[in-house]
Amino acid sequence: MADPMRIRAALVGDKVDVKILMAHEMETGLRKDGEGNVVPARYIVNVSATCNERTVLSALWGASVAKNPFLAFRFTGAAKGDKLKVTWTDSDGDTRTDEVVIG
Amino acid sequence: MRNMNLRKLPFLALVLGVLLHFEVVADGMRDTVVAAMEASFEAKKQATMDRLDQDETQTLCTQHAAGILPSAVAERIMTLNRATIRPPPDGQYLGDWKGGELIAQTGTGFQSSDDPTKPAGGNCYACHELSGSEIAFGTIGPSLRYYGKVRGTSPTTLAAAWAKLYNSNAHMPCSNMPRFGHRGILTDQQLKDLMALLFDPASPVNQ
Amino acid sequence: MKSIYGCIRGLLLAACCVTLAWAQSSTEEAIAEYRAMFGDENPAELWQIRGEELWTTPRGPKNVALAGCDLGLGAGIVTGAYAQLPRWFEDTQRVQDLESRLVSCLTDLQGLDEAELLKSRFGDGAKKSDLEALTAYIVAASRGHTMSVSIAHPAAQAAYDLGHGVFYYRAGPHDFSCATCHGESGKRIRLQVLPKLLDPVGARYAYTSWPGYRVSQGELRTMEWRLQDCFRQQRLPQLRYGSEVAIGLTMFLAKNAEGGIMTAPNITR
Amino acid sequence: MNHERRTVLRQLSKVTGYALALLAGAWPRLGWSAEQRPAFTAETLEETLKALGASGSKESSEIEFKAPEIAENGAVVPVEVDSKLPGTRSIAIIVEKNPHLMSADFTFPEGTDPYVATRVKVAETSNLLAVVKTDAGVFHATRLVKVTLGGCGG
Repeated sequence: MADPMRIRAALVGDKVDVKILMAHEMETGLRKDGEGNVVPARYIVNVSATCNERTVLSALWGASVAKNPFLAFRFTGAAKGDKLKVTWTDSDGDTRTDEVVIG
Repeated sequence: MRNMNLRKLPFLALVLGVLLHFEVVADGMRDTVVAAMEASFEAKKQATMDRLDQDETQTLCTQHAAGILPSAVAERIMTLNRATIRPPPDGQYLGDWKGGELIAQTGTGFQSSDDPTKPAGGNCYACHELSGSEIAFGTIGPSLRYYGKVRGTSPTTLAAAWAKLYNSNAHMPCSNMPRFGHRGILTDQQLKDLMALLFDPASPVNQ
Repeated sequence: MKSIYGCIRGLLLAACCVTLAWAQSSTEEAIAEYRAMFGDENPAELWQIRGEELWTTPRGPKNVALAGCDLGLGAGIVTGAYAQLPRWFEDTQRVQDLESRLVSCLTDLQGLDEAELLKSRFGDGAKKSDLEALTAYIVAASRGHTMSVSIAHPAAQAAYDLGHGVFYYRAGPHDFSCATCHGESGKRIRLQVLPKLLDPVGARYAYTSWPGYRVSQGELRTMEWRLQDCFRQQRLPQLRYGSEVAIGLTMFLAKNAEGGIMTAPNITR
Repeated sequence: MNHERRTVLRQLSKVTGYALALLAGAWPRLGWSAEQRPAFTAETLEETLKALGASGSKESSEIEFKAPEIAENGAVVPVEVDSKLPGTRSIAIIVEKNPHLMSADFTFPEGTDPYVATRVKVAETSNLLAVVKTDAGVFHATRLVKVTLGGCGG
């Protein structure tokens, strides 16, 4: 199972500042491991964020997003205490969802 | 006169360095260190345990690393290493600067993680500035920018540069620079290519 | 005639030097800008999160958490512990760094197999290292603490002296020692600044910023990893994890860094 | 620590590793086939822009595109795009010299700022493009990122 994300969501004025770190290898399929074997491609292909049943960001990703990805964005229309939910899906179909309370 | 002063600089710097920061490794320490090194490492691929063994130059340089290098020891090291220098058998000092640039850029070779069937690099850019287009150069060694342009290509100049590449300790005892030829890190042909990188007017070093 | 040429050459040289110096500082500024763009967003936090869970969850054949693990400040105390390591431990009768101490705790308290643990001491992609995660968590709990390592015990003093001696040990096909790169200040390898590890300033700069999230590998690396990788690049054999030399060098560096404020885990190249 | 035993364990783990790798290779891949995301498989800038529907894209100074002039390490290069163009719908990030040029394509619903920060891999010194789709057409900004080498072992 994939490791949890670290999500920060803070209300600054009327905007929610979101900063996410995801635990993912983002393997390009071009890298060799310590034994010299090619590591098969495996990377996040889809990221979405929802707040109060409303999609606030959606993204398609390729293999050239850096390992252990970082993502920051801003949205309006949420209050302190609301929950922000972030989901990623990778090219093997593995998926992970984490939730954070907006502070 | 100017050259002589320059040559003395490292020694002056050394003396100054020692005055500012005086350290001596105790005599009895050597055996302790060697024993601990033997116990703390294990062979990995091409990096075998015999790499911990020191030749006389390495032993002397380790012994005096924290203090002043006594002139008799310096003489001994230079004599030992001068004797190893072999000029290119065909008398040709200059190869292909393009090959040299690649060798200068390549940092791999002789590490446990390296493919031992591939030629080693010289990793010159790790310590020296060479061509103007490479911004990621180190400063452990002096800048070699315009090396040939400044010095010309007289036979003595070429021979001196070859000697420096072949065995840095011949004229600069305990230099930080590897003894590329003497220790078999680079082949004669690779050294010639590096010579061309330094001296060829068309080389990016002289542009 | 000659002097005019000399003059022109001098002027050209001077212009050249100014251009070079400018190019150099702009390169360094650009690198600083690159580093600044990471801000506080360090993937090392992902290791810290995992490490905290490993520390608090009962695990191993004995199914216990690490509350009984004494990192030097008492059983289970994590805060500030790293800033006082390595140190002499009575129970193991050894000087230990954090990583070797963790190995003791994981094997003695939790009953985990040492060989198995060491097999995954350095994570590689999907193959994760529990030791790296635990180290990240524990080190982060010393952020803001002042380095203060004791060499009062004779064994701790001996470890320091050994580290000092090893620092100058020149060997291998390339004649490298630690001092080759870290014996002088103000030097760079490629664009990376090389701290002089003999001086408080350089030692503090280096020691307090490790472990780090290593950008080139996308992994969190600890001091044990840092040292064995230095020796790999020195073209020497493999440094053993938790060995006398590893702990001696760590003691030497940690003591030289006395008074420095811990900032790790950082982002490193 | 028994040295021989460790070697045996290492060998064993290698064999298991190979077996797992073989299994993984034979396993049917879930999810994303290339056809669904043509912009991510295009191999030239022109093809990528075409697949994105951004062929006629115009340079715009209304896109604040922050990328470091020099990347100390190409494995992780921070980028930040802030579009001042009205009606911004999406921002795509392209690394021209990468084996796969297309890094990411972000879509901004109503209520989300046309702003994103992330980190991408840059294989070698390359132009990076931020392609912004708006109600009034497609625009882009370009930044050159120099990737440097480092370390003592190459």
